[in-house]
Amino acid sequence: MSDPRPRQQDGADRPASEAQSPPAIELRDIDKSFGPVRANKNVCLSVRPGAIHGIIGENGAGKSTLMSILYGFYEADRGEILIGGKQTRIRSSRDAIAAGIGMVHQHFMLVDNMSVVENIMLGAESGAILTSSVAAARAELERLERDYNLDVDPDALAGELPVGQQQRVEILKALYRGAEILILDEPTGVLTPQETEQLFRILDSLRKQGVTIVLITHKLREIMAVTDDVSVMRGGEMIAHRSTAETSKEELAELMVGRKVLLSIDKQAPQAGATVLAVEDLSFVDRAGVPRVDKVSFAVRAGEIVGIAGVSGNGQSELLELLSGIKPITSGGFSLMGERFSAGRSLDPAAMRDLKVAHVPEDRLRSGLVRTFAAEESAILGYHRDPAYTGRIFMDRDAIQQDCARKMADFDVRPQNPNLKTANFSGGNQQKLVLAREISRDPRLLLVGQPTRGVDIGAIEFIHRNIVSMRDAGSAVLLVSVELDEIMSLSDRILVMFEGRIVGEVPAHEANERLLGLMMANAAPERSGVAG
Amino acid sequence: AEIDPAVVFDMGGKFDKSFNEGVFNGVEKFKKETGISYREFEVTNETQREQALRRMAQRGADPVVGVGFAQAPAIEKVAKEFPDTRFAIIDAVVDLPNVRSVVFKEHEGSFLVGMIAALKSESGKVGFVGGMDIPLIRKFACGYEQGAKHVNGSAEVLQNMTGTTPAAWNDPTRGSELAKSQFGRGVDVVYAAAGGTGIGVYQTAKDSGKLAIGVDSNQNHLQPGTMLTSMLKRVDVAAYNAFKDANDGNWSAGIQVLGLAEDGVGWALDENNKDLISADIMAAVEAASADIVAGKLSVHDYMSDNSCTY
Amino acid sequence: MLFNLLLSVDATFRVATPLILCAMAGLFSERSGVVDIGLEGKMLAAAFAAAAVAAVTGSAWLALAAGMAVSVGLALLHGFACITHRGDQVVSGVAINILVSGLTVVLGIAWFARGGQTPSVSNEARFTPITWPGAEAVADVPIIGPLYSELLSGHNLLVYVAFLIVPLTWWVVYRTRFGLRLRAVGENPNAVDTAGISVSGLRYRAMICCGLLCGIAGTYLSIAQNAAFVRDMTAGQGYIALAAMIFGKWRPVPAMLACLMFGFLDAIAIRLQGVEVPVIGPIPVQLIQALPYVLTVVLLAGFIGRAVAPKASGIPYVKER
Amino acid sequence: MAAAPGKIPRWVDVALIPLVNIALAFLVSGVILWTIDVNPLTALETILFGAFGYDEAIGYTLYYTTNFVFTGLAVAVAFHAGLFNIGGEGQAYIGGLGVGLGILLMDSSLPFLLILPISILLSAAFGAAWAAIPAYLQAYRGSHIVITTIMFNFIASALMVYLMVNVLIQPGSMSPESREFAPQGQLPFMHEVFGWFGLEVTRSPLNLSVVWAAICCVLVWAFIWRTRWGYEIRTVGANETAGVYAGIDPRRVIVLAMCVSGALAGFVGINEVMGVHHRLLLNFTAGYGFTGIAVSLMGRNHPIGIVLASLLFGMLYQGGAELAFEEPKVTRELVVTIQGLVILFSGALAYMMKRPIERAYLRIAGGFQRPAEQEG
Ligand SMILES: Nc1ncnc2c1ncn2[C@@H]1O[C@H](COP(=O)(O)OP(=O)(O)OP(=O)(O)O)[C@@H](O)[C@H]1O
Ligand SMILES: Nc1ncnc2c1ncn2[C@@H]1O[C@H](COP(=O)(O)OP(=O)(O)OP(=O)(O)O)[C@@H](O)[C@H]1O
Ligand SMILES: [Mg+2]
Ligand SMILES: [Mg+2]
Repeated sequence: MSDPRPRQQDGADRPASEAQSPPAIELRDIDKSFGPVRANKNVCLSVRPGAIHGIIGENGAGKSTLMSILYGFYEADRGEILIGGKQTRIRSSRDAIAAGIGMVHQHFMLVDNMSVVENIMLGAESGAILTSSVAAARAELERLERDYNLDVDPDALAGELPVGQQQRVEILKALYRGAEILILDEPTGVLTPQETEQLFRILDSLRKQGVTIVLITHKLREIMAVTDDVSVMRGGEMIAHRSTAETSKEELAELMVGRKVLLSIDKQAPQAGATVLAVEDLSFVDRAGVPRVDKVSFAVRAGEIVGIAGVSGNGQSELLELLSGIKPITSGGFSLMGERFSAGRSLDPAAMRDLKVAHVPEDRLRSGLVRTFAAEESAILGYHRDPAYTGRIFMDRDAIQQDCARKMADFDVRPQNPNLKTANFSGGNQQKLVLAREISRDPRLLLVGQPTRGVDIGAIEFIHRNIVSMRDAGSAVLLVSVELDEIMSLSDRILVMFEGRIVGEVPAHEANERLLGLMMANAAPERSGVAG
Repeated sequence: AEIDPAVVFDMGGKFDKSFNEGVFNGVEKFKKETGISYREFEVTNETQREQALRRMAQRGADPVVGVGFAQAPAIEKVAKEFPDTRFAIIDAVVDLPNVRSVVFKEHEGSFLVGMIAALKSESGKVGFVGGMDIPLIRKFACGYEQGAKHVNGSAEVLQNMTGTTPAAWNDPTRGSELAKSQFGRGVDVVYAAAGGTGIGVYQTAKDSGKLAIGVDSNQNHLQPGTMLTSMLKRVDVAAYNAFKDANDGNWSAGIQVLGLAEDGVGWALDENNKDLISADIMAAVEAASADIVAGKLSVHDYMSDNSCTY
Repeated sequence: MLFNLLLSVDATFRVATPLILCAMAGLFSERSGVVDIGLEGKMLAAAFAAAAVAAVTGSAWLALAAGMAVSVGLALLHGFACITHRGDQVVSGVAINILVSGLTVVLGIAWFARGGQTPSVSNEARFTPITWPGAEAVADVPIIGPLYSELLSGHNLLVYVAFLIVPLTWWVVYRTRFGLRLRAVGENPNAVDTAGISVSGLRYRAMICCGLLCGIAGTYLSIAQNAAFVRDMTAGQGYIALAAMIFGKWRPVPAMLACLMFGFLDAIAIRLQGVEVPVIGPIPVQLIQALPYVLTVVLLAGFIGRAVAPKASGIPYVKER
Repeated sequence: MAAAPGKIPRWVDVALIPLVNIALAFLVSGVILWTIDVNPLTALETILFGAFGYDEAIGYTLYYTTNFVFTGLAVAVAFHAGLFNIGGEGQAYIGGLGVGLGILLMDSSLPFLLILPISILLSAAFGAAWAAIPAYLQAYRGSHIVITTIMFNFIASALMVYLMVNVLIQPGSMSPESREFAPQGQLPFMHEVFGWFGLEVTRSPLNLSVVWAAICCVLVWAFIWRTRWGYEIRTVGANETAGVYAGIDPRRVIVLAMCVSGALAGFVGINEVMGVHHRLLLNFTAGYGFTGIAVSLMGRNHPIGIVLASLLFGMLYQGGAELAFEEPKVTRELVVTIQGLVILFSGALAYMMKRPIERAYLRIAGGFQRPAEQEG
């Protein structure tokens, strides 16, 4: 790879998005099958140069596949790709990079144990020996950071960065290679509102410099906010193109799902009952000696949903892991329906489950499911010792299968096949499977982390409705999410976490995005104080 | 009628540069002399011994020679099944009417080379490298030690064993390291009874300008000038005789104990090492040899009481 | 006593040399995401090829070239099975070990008719110890003398090569473009692929590095440390090297230290044989022979933290599930 | 371009492709044989006939198969927990030691029907104990299981040599072997078992442990896929974090899986010590533990696959020995070479012929259909 050329010079003497200039990207009749699955069916797409083009569609609609084809990660079975009006063969990512395409993948393509600089120069080094490449990369990185306001510590290990920062690294990677077309596949799925806002500012400044952007997202609000055009995919086909200015959220939702979707939930006022969970001065110090959860105190009552807002990495994950018995308590403790847990008393997730604490983990694939298991096996994870499923020695296959089929029917998991491998379900359906497993056991306390990450709007609606009906049935719910929309629409009370501490509490009806955003950055005036 | 002889080699394989190869040389010699070819098999695991012996007998082979003490249980079993087939086992005793057992007095041969080693040594320290710490090898070591002490009461005998897996018989690298460590401690003559491992011992002796003693067959030619001598164990003769006696109608079952007196063991002198063996050494060794044959000098056999006290 | 220690250290260098070369070879392979338990086989094949060529041509350098070529050939075969055809990497390694163990003897018998051994090669066709200038002269100076003349001087070329290979490996892995990509492809091949680099190409190159180094190791065994090929002469050293590489957590210098530690324990064990302990009497030989292995386990359990393998190692790279 | 994804029947995948792979291995072996003037076809016939042609041959083949089933299952169980157990060799060795010690103590006083179950337990216990130490070190101290199991193989052989030479050897014997077990300490041979039912079968080392191996296949299958311990093992093996989330202690699972693995490897001792040699001796494991790695992986870590792979290896061992016996030019090393080629082609290169064969199949199957279409 030659040295990454600053792109502005190209962009500067080129008139931005003229009507007569050829499309930046044109896809014609792209077709792609994975075995029996036809992921893309004769897909056509045309993207104006210098525009932000949104692509939406349900989970599994074929968006990622289409973009991976454009980026040369997969090769299409059929079809043509035109870049800047010129027919281009893209057989590998190398071809795509040469054609000026950069991509930020849905699942980041970073090497966790390498530094940011190393990740950025990978594949675009300036010579066989790294010393000079590192210097060049640093200089260019500084320039990019300045120009686009994208600062990251170049020496940090990629794996140790918060996701928002990781994403910046991905964007920097693309820019470093001189991308004139930037594809972002669900970039906001893991970002906080502030990070999302920042990302959009960056995209905006990129657009001004003449970069063409393709943005895949499930969030219609974002489509409406930043895109110029939008295309809708369903079942592998491209079914509609709209100019963003001439469409609405409702229309897009309907195009996507093929039916009307309720975009907000209406729920009754809470009927809060007895205190189920009382957390007192709970702390957790990690191996490096950093306090991750710092003297946290709060309570959750039966029949209410308490939401915990915060920028990811501020101790929410650890809090959930403490309460579900995965991590050991360092000091302080909590009581659960009168039973007290503290540093001395060793906890384990199995015992917590026996106390009817259910836990929907933040990362379903990392801890909530086993990819290689049949769905029915994943559907009993954590409850596999339950006498309903297992005798003294052998597990009761029929019971497990019937149980899974019932859950799948109740939660509309598709395809409704208990024997299908877990990995072969889409993200949304995997999430429903986890939720079904945890909710269907009538927990007294439900711990939920990021219930709708990467899930399409149809499924979000469904998941939200289920969480609310849990509450209405009298369960205590503790919800952790970085989606402020989600927190605000589901919670009865909202706690904000910052650097391991709870820095404030807001009743749901008083909450708004600005206030929560400020509190999450610990910049809000002390309002209601720490909840006791 | 012509006989249809067979030989079953043991795990070392017929090219192990010592024991099995000795047998191989013996039966090859028989083949060359008589033109009678023989069947052969090299076993690769414990179970194949019995299989191979039985298969030979079934095919009408006669006599069947089994090489090595490990074949004793298998010969015992198969010889009972085929009472009309003649068997010979080398290095072990199987007491059956159709089995000839040939065992050697390795301690006597080792005694002589131990004498030579001690007589030749300037440092008074001689070395021994064994393949694995098993009774047979201890028998070699014990005889060697007695021989060395016989000529030099204050001689020191350093002993090393190569390893504990079958690889120990084929590990020249480790043999070389063992020899180097002994040389480092002042040894200047080393005797190896370790199969293919010996190759490394001899090479190292040569590289370090020291002397080495071979084992089983005459290995003097391997490193002329370095090989002081070889302890001969005439398994080739034993195998040759088994075939020849059967062919000539002189077959006898029972135990044959081959020592110095029977020329079953000895030491090698040829053009490769004649310059290393002085007349004095020669005389001393010949005298001791005659004494042993005459029963005036007795060499303790490790196997007699499982210890090397003499 | 001190002199004895010195000799042990000296032996350590000799014993550790093939282990170090093999451990570095394994490091290249596993860092690229290809598990290689075929180090043993490659080393054995190289040992045979080197000894055969040395015996026939009388040239140590041609022998080295032959050893490396054969070993690279096998490394490419491993790559063909595991990279191109996504075969199981462990099975492929086992297959190569078994194949070589048989084939070297078959060819040896066919070519030299010495039961699978090659003829002994003369010193001219070997890598023999090199005496450094002045080694004799300073030998009697206390401390520095023996250190210089025994430890530093008097090894064969390949020993020095092995110890130079370690910093070289370090430099390649951490300071070059190839090394950067190598580390990346073993952790996350998707990242490499999307960066426009061929995953297979990189892995094949890593296999070639692995083959070259195993080739040197095998050549060392048969015509530097010894003077002939004997069947199965590697005697498990490939596995020990693999263990050392894991012990060193897939990093060059710690892996080298692990090899040295193993060589040292081995050298000590050799010198401990037959030593009598007061009161207890002679220690059984077998206990001493097991000592290096027992101590390795103890050290591993006591001081070395959890070793984390390159994340992608062992998993064939497939884009489309 | 890519044709519409056609249906490839299962038999192509499970039968045709493996057969083609083995055929390729024999083709390459054939070239080698041909260069040393051995007719490859005769050689193939000798191998097949020698492995399956008559009752004694089958006996030997199944005897080897028994060992491979035990060591293959051992590797597989550990593998399901995400552990790579290279220590099958040492565990088998120590398992055999357990059997031998037990029988030497019991055979004068206890009847066979008591000795048998105790021996099985002893082999399992000793094998498990030898695996438990590396497992403990991996689980609680973070030592890498591959290193520790390699080391434990060496330690096992040192221990065995010590015991055989210094403790268990028969006084005055040249050979480091224990005394022969009394009849009630011997597992009946299958030819004896058939004899009880009046069936005349040629003798072979095949003994009742083959039945135990078959039982173990079923037990392992049930254990891994039908019990909650198996469920926990598979969970930890596939995704350790998910295991922790589910309240499974990965450390205990590691120890459990390795103990089961070691116990299975230890059963080699039942076959070899109690079944065949009827005495303790050195090196009865003969590399079966190492071969178990290839067996398990070629059998995709599933008992059915392991049985098939074990049969293949049993065939190679027995048929190969027959080939070496019948053809003076074929040395045992050549047989090893052929084994290596078979593992290479049917194990490592298993997928090489997949694409071409499937394409060929589609072309042939399509060729039958097309004329019909044209007529219609
Ligand atoms: N690597 C793959 N191997 C096999 N099939 C795949 C692969 N990737 C995608 N598919 C198939 O392609 C279809 C489209 O998947 P894709 O990931 O493109 O969906 P998506 O629109 O990106 O969904 P999401 O919104 O969940 O990201 C899926 O239904 C799936 O069957
Ligand atoms: N190997 C496979 N074979 C067939 N279909 C698959 C396979 N893997 C995934 N799918 C299908 O892929 C679709 C989407 O899968 P995918 O892996 O893209 O999840 P996902 O949509 O990316 O999840 P998320 O968007 O939350 O990240 C589903 O419809 C699923 O049935
Ligand atoms: Mg996607
Ligand atoms: Mg997706």
